[in-house]
Parts: sequence; structure tokens; C-alpha cells
Amino acid sequence: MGITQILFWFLSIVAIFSALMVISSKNPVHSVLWLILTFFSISGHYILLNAQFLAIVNIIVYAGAIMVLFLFVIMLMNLNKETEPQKHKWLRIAGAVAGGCLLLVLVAALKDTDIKHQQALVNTGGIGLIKNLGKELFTTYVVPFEISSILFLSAMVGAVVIGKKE
Amino acid sequence: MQNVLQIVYLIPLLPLIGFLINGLGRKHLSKSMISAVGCGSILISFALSIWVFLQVKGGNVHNAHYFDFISVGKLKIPFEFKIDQLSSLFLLIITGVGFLIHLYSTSYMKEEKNEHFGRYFSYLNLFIFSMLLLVMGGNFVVMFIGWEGVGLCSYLLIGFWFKKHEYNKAASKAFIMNRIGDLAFLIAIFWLITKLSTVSFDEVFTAANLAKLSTLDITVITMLLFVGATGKSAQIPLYTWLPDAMAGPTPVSALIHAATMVTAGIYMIARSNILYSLAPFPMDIIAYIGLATALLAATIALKQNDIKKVLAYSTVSQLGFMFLALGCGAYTAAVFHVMTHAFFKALLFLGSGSVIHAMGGEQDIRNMGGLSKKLKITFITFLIGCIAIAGIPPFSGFFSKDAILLSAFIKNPVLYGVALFAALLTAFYMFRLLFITFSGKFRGTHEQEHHLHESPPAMTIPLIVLAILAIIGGFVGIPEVFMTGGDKLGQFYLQLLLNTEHTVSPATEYMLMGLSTGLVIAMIIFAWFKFRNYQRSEATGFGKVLENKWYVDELYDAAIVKPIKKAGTFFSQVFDKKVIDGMVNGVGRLLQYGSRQLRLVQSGQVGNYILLMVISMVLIFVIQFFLRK
Amino acid sequence: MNALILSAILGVILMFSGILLKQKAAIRNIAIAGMVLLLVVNVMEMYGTVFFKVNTHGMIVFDRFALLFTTIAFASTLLYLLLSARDMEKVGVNYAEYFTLIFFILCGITLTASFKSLLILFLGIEIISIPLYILTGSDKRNLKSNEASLKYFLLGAFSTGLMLMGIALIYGAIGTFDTTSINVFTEGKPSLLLVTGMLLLLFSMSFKVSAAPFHFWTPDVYDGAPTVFTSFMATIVKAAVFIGFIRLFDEAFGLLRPEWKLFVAIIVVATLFIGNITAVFQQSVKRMLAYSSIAQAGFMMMAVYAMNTDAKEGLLLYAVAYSFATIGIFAVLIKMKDYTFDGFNGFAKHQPLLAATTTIFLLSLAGIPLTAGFLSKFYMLKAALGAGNNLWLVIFAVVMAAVSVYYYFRVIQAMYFKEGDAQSIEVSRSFKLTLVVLAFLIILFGIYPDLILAHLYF
Amino acid sequence: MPINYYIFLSLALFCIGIVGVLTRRNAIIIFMCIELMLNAVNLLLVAFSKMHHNAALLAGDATTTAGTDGQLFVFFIMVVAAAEVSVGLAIIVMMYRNIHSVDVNFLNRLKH
Repeated sequence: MGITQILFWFLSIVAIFSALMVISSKNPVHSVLWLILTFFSISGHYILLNAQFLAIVNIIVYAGAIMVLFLFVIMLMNLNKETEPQKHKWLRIAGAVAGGCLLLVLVAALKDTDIKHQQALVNTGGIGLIKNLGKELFTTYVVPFEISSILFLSAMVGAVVIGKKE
Repeated sequence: MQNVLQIVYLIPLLPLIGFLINGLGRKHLSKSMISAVGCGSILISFALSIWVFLQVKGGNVHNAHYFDFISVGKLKIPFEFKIDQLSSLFLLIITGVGFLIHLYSTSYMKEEKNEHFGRYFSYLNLFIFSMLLLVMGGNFVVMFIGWEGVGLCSYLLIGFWFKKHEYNKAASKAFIMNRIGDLAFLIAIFWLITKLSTVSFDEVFTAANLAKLSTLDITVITMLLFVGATGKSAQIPLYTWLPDAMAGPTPVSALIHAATMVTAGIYMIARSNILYSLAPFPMDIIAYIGLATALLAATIALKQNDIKKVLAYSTVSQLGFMFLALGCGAYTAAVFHVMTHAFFKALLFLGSGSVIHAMGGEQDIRNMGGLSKKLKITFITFLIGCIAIAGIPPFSGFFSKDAILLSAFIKNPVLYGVALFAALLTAFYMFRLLFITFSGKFRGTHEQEHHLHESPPAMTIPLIVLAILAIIGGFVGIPEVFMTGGDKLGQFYLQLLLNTEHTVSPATEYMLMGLSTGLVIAMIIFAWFKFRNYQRSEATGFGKVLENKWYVDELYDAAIVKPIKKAGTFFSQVFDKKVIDGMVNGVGRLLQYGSRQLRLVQSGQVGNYILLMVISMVLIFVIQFFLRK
Repeated sequence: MNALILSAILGVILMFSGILLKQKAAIRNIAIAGMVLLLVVNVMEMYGTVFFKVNTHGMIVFDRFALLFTTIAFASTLLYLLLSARDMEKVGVNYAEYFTLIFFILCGITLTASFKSLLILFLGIEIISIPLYILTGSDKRNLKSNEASLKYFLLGAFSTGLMLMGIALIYGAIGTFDTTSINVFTEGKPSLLLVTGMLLLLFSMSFKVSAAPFHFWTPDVYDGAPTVFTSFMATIVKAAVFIGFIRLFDEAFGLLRPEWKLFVAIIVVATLFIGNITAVFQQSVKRMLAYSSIAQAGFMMMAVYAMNTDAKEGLLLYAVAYSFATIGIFAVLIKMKDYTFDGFNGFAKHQPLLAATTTIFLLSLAGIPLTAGFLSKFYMLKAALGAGNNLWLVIFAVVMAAVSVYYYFRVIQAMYFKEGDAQSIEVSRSFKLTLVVLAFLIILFGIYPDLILAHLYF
Repeated sequence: MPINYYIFLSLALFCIGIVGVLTRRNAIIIFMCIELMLNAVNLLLVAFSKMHHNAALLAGDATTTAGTDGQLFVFFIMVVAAAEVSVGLAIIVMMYRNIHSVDVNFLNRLKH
């Protein structure tokens, strides 16, 4: 078992464990922190896959910006206590069972796909580097890139509409 | 003079224009303007219809193709008209009777406010337009459009006096029951499209296309069409809307619920006669349903005291006769009866309208009596109508009803017997109505008595015209035994309608006619003795009873009348109200119940929503990956 | 491309007009003028005049179908603005921003109608959804509006997650986001990844068009959102997503049809059933219309099920018939204070013209002949019949259409046949005129649908 | 790494996200779980991207850029997620201002 494998398993276990902690912590702030850990481990996976640009963006955008925003809102609302009342027990069980069934069904369905012997290239391969991605983004993908500006504009306008006090 | 067939589109177009003018301008136009537009448009249509009819009679049939409504792939559904013997005759009936009823309405409705007056006439014109579309349509879809249109107009007109809640309910009921029938019709159309990918009459009824249909297809399509017809033409089990529909203004009852709309079912089946001639089983069903309806409605009519209700049940019963004829393969006889029935039933309804008008809105015949002196024209025309419907020669009803009875006899003498019995009941309840209303002493209030007057000419003229038609209308179909070549209608339809051949000797035919006529006259006399001096039953003194107590009468009463009356009571109280209404309401209630239960799923909880979504996803994945192979 | 760029520019212009202009009428006029311009420019592109030549690398293709639909959507939006733009004032203070968001949504609609890449589909759907979340919650002090917005947002984001997972699995199977090459790759036995991804896309698209059992958000959101915006999202947006839906399943998953046909049929049946049956017992006209929009979605789903030429044509016609009629009804409903059925009592007496046009709209929705609604339903059923041996589906749909008559006619009955002190509402002359035009168009297309469909080919 | 590992890992994360959405009542946490779902998708896309790249390399194309589109898609997902977060948190805050709670079980004015 090479170092890559060890890292893969380690990161996977951290990701899943912290994801489970996200949904099971009582304190919302803890949830946020666990989620940040999940994101870090996912970023670790990206690095493992030599997708360095995404790894960095993931940390900057998700862990750095988005999660801080979440944290900020939670602090603002003073939700850091265990204020969340529990759902009906059977509803939670039903939710967990349904989600588990979905996982089971999907895994059972996809365990024998035609690509199961293919490998994802780790450590090597230059497509994840910023040079390649940047070139593609501003040539082939320039139209969607520009279009996403509309998305941001509308989100901005929306945040103003919703957030501004009347 | 081929050109009139080129402009047949004007016939429905004019009422449509009338509808638009009256509908939009109802606040601004004066009543006389509204009347002029309403009647005028129909009158011109009528003139054109006569012209068209003459052309058709001269042998010119015409298919007018305007544009494609729908053209998807192989299927093309054009907006087309088909003018042939069948539709041209219906055109005459619709525009002719329609015009008379419009004319009558100008006077009958004149107390309405200007705006309502305009609304009324615009609905009436819209109705005529839809009905014309129905009969002129060259394919099932155009026919269906007219079919829905008349249903809608009927709904609007029944609910015309919407201030009364029950009228409202009647309107809804009529509409919903009609919709049930329409549904079957629509499914039949789709069935045809799947099998033949055409709905044009000319193409569906070709031998090549008919050969494509299996026996099952034909049976299903004809049955579905028939269910459609039962809705519109008020047959068992979808008939109860018609008596309730009497809530509308009387001219509407005359036009829609007697002369035109309710015959749409007959028209449709006659139009598809080629299909039906290949479907013996549905034919039997039609005959039995028709006969059962004729009998059931006749027994119910015996017990009714509302003048319009009697006529309504009588209409149901007469429609039953027409279906009986259709079921026996006597399409011509059915169409013939449609025509004569349009005359005398419109006459009777308008006459009853005249009576109601004179009585200041009173509809209960127990409060009438002795009106013959005050309302002479109404009385005479009403009498003619009754004679015609009872079927006494040489009035029109005799010929058409005789043709039906004859066809029933040929199919099965038992059918004939039951039909004859229903015909006798018809004579009885009609003359009961006549005598209670017009003879004896007046039983209403003094005010009403004071108010009694003959209706104005705008109302009596249509009555007189219709009375004349009710007398002579039958002469187009004189049986061959009387006069060779007398059956003009039969020859007219020789090509178009595949009537089952008659095989009965002249002697039998004479015998049957004599039998029915004799019995009918006996029934009338019986009704005369029983009802000429009708008193309210609670007011009947012992002496009166004695006076009327003939030996025969009593025997008859005990043996026949009472059971029949019991049956009438039973049918009207229990069967009509409980079973049929219960069925219809039950469906409605089930729907409401289902709705109430189902909407509880919409709990408002986001978690539940997502849970349900996830569960459905899991189910679909399981089906896809583990159950389907 | 004309429309895509211009709608984005117009959005920005309106964004600034909110700062620069103080009169609401001026903002409104800019929006309406911009809408007219947008429509004209789009029609010009339909006839060959393209102002902006942009190489999209095959990700967006403006074919006739897309252009015809966007024309329909823009025309509907124009009518919508003419009828209801004034009523947006009542929602909140950010008048110009609402128009901005609507123009951005139109941008998204253009994308969903003309995508050739799953990426564009995803961006299009998101550009539609995010402004909608905001418009739903724009009545900020109204708790119902808040609640609707949050529900819509949470459920919408969830369905976006499903959609992305679907796209990822499809990418895994074939290594591209190009819809046409997906179809090429599916010869032989389809890959399990592809099928799973396709099903996930089916779920999320069903969610966006509110097809059962993914419809749950619809009644709550349509009910809670400010009525002006409900009108917009229940009609134009829904039709646009349907166009995206049918494009996706035609171009990308056409060859996979044996895999998804059964499920689409199930969805059609469930949608028709739930939409129609639940609408029966509603007390509020607005909520009834929400359920009716589910029911109508069931009919539109039949186009996806049938997936043939008839279906595509029929869907365009359906989009027109449904959007026009619903916009009209909502325009009247917005003016009312009482949204219950009883609120319509005696309406015909006070506002005969409004009642008459509303009746035409309702008749069209119910599918009564001589209205566009009848023909569009007919097209759908015909298309479904053309797609194989499935008369049962057609019969079920016809029965459900009959049920729908019940609740549509409740409104007509209330307006015409019931006594009531109908609310005194004031409407301008131009409002009435627009309504009449709308009603006229519905009848016109009901008699002569080729006016629309002829533009699809030449 | 075998691609199946990545498929199962991201499916697991995705379903954990779904379970979180189903079992929690706090709107913010639900939203966070949705973000978790998106991240699972991102991971899967990157893995697939590298898989396709690998396949192209094995096919002998040494200068291939196959798989780039998968990573760019991830970039776009992040863009959308950022926009969605800003709007979503604004909506949640607005809700909080009005009812002083972010409990989705209190969202029950609209039902039936």
C-alpha cells in the first residue's frame, strides 16, 4: 500500500466521519466546523487527484468564504446553543432509513458498471493545473463564464431586495 | 344554383354574429334592436337552410372544407362541413323551430331588464350556432365542438335566472351529466384516431376503413358513442338532468330540451349508422335502453303536477322511442320522429309557456283548470299538440310513432308490446295534463283568475305555425301501404341510412295501426272521464267519488292505474331521486372525499416533502434496477 | 443570441433605472419598451437577422424550436407586464429590481430553451431559480411569502443537488456534457451510470416543472408568493422548463426512451391525479390555480412521454394556451381582495367584461372546444396515442380533464350564478383592452393553431 | 485509484447530505447538508475527469486535455453555490427577523 492509497483512505474516512458529525452534532457551530473539515478533506482528495486549482478554490471559496458566511449568520442569530428541538423520533428514523435505502440502492446498482475497472489518475496529469483550466475557461467556456455573471448579478440584486430594510 | 352550397358557412356564421352583437351591445341596444338582431340572424339562416335543403333534395350534396384545424403527422383534422340529406333536414328543424322560439321569446322575456334580455338572446344565438356546428360538422371533432357548445349554452340558459339556488344546481347537474357523456364521446374519437387516424365521416365510413376495425373496436366505439348520446339525449342512466333543466325559461326548454339539443344523440347515431349496422350487440342495447327509458319516463310523467315536468318526462320518453327506433335499425323512423317531435313538443312547451305566462308564473296544474275559455288559441294549439303526440291519424305524431312501433314489431313483438304500452301511457298523461289544465273549473286564486289573458301575437303566432306543422308534418312519411310513394322521407334517405328492411304484410301493418289508434282513443276517453272535472284529491268529497265510480273505472283503477301510479311514484321518488341521483352525487362525493384526504399529504412540512420525494426516488430506482428485466 | 444578450443588458439597465429614476411609471415604461424590443429582436433572429455572432462552441444552438418558444415566452411576458406590471408596486419598494430579476429570468429561459450542453442547462435552470426564490420572498413582511420563499429555496437547492449528481454520473459514463453526443453513446446496452444519471435528471426536471411526486413545493410556493409573481412563475417559467425538459429527453436521452418511458408514464398519471383531485376541494382560487397548474403540468408531461413531432408542436401550443389563460386569470385575481371562491360571487354583475374574459380563460384551461386549451389538450392526447399502445393513458387523461371542469366551473358559477357583493375593483381601460386581446388570441389559436405552428417550419 | 472507490465515496457523502436534510430541523443546517451534497458531486466530477484523462492517455494521446470540462464544471458549480448561498442566507435571515426562529417545522402556514 503506497502513500497515495494511505492518504486516500485517510482522507475518505475523515470526510465521511466529519460529514456524519455535521448531521449529528447538536450545536450548529460544531456542524459548521465539521463541515469545514469535510471540505478540507475533499480538497485533500483534489490535491491527490492533482487538481490543484480546484483544491485551492475549494478552500478559498467554500471553507473560506461560504462557511464563514454560515458561521457568521449562526453567530448573528445566536444559535450556538442547543436550541434546535428534535424532530419526531419516527420522522428522523424514517429520514435516516430512506437516505440509507437510497445509498444502498445506488451502490447496489452502480457496483457493476462498465467503467468499474477504470482508474482515476492520481498524482500526475496536468489538466487540473491553472494554466490549462484558465485557457479552456477563457476560450471554449467563455460563454458560460459570461453567463454566470448574470447569475451573480441576480444573486446580488436578490440579496439587496431581500436584505435591505424597508 | 350551386352557389348556395358555397356559402353554407353563413348559416352558422349569422347566429354567431348575432351572438357577438347582442353579447357585446346588450347594455347599449334597445330591446327591439336586440330582438331584431336575434331573430333576424336566425331568419336569414333559416332562409338559407331552405335553399340548401332544396339543393340537397335536387341531389347536390356538398362537403365544404375550410382549413386544417389540426395537422399532426398523418392525421389531419380539417374544419369541414358536410351538407347532405341528414344535416340539411336538421338545419331546417333547428333554424325553423329556432326562429319561432326566438320570436316567441321576444314577447315572453320582455319583462326582463334590458341587459338580461340581451344576454338571453346572445346565449340563444350562441346555442343555435353550436347546434348548427354540431349537425353541419363534417367530422367527429367539429361535431364534438358543437356538442360541447350546446352543453355549455344549455348550462348558461338553465342557470339564466341564477338568483334561485336550485336553478344553479340544476345547471351544474345538467352540465356534469352531459360531461360524462361527452367524455365517452371523446374517448370514442380517440379510439377512432388510433385505429384509422381520421375522423372525417367520409373517410371513416368507407369500406376500406371499416374493414380495418375489428368487431371489438366497432363494439367499443359504438358503445362509447352511445354513452355520449345517452348524456345529451337524456337516456337511462343519464336522464335526470333533463327534468331538472326545466328551471330555465320556458322557450329555452322548448328549444334546447325538446326540439334540438336533446336530439343530438339521435343525430350522431344516425350519422354513424354504417358503424352501427356492423354492431348488432350495441344495437340491442340501444333498443332496450331506449324502450326502458320510454317506459320509465312515461310512468313518472303520470304523477307529475308541474306542467313543465310532465312535458320534460314526456320528452325523455319520446327520446326513448327514438332510440328504440335506432336500435331496431329504423334510422329513418328515428329521424322522422325527431322532426315531428320537434314540432309538437316545441308547440307543447311554448303552449305551456303561454299558460304559465297567463297564470303569472304558476306551474302547478292543480292550481289551474278551465283555462280553455280564456286562452282559446293556446288551448286549441295545445290540444293539437296532444293529439299529435298521442298519435292519432292524420296528425304528424301518428306517422312517425307508427313507423317506430312497426320497426319494433319487426325486431321483436315483445318490444312492440311494451312500446305500445308506453305509447298508451303517453296518450294518457298528455290528456291528463290537457284536461286538468284546460277543462273543469278554475282552481287558482282570484288574482290569477283576474290576470288570465291570451298571450300577445308574438307568442301565439309561433304556436299557430307549430300547430299547423304538427298537423301536416307527418305527411312526408306516409306509409307505403296507404299511398305508394307516400314515404317521401324514406326515399330521401334511401341512400344515406342503412335501414333494416321491412318484411311485414300490409294486413299486419293495418292491424297494428288500427290497434294502436283504437287503444289510444280509448285512453283519451278514459282520461277525459277521469280528469275533465279534476278536483284536488284532498277536496274530493264522497259524492264526487261516487259519481265517478264506474264499475269499469274502478276495476281499471285497481288493476292497472293504481299499480302504474305506484310504479310512477316509486320511479320518481325512489329510482329517480335515490338511485340515479345517488349515483351521480356519489361520484361527486367520492371525488370530494378523495380530494380532502389527498390534500392532507400536503402537510406544509419541508421535511415530509423531501422524505416523500426520496422515497419515490428509491422506489423508482428499485423498479429500474431490480424489478425490470 | 440576440435575446440572450439583450435581456441581460436590459436587466442591468433596469437595475440602474431604479437608482436614477424616481417615478415608477418611468421604470415600468422602460421595462415594457425593453420587452417589446426584446420580442422584436427575437423575431428578427427567427427570420435570420443575428446581431451578435458569438461562437458558443456548440453549447447553445438557437434553432427554430428554441426561437419560436422564446418568442412565445417573450410575448407572454409582454402581455403579463402590460396586465400586471402596475401591481408589482404593491409588493414592496424595490420596484425596479423586480423587473431586473424578471429580465434575468428571461435570460435563463432563453438558455433552457436552446442549450446543447448540460452545463448550459444547469446554468439556465439556476438563473431562473435564484431570482424566483427572491421574487417569492419579495413581500418581506408577509410571513406567508417568507415561508414560501424558504421552502422553495430549500427544496429547489435540494433538487439542484440531484440534478448535479445526475450530470456527474452522465459525465462519468461518457465523458462529455454535450447533449447530442450522449445520444450517440447510448447505442447498445446503456451504461448503468448513464441510466442512473438520467433518472436523477428526470427527478430534478420533474421537480422544476412540478410533476408528482416532486410537486410538493408548488401549492405552498404559488400560494405564498405575491400573486403577481405567482402568475409569472406558474406560466412562462414553467413552460420554459418544460421546453428544456423535452429538449433534454429528446436530444440527450432519445435513445434511452425504453428506460424512462414507464417512469414518465407513472409521473404523468400521478401528476394528473393529484393535481386534479386535490384541486377539487380547495377554497382559495389562488391555491386552486396552483393545483390546476400541477394538473396542466401532467398534460404537458405527456409531450415528454410521447416525444414525437406532434408532442413538440403540441407543447408549444400548450405553452401558449396555458400561459395566456393563466396570466389572464391571475391578472384579474391580483385585483381582487378576497381570493376565495366566494370572493367571485356576483362578479359578472359588477365587472361583466372581466367576468366574460375570465370565463374564456377558464374554459380554455378546462379544454372546452373552440379555445386554444382544447386544441392543445387534443394535440397532447394525439401525441401520446402516436407514441404507442397506450389508450389507457389517454382515457385516464380525458377523465381527469373532465374532473378539472368541476373546479374551473366553480369560478364561473360564482361569477355568474351567485349573488354576492363582489368586491369593487377598479381597472383601467387599457387593462380591459389587454384582457380582451388575450381572450381573443385564445379563441383565435383555438380555431387556427397554425398561426403559431406554421412558424416552426419553412 | 479505482474509480469505483470514488463513486462510492461521493455517493456516501451525497446520501449523508440527504439524510441530514431529512433529519434536521434547522434551516441553516439543512442548507449546509445541501452544500455537502454539492461537494460530493464535485468530488465525483473531478474523479471522473481524471478517469477520462487517464483513458485518453492510455489510448495513446500524450498531449490530451480530455477531462478538463469536468473540472471546469466543478468550477461552475462553485460559482452557482456561492450565488445560492448568498441568496439562501438572505432568505433565512429574513425569516429569522420575522419569526425569530430558523426551525423549518414552524413553516406551516401554507399547507393543504
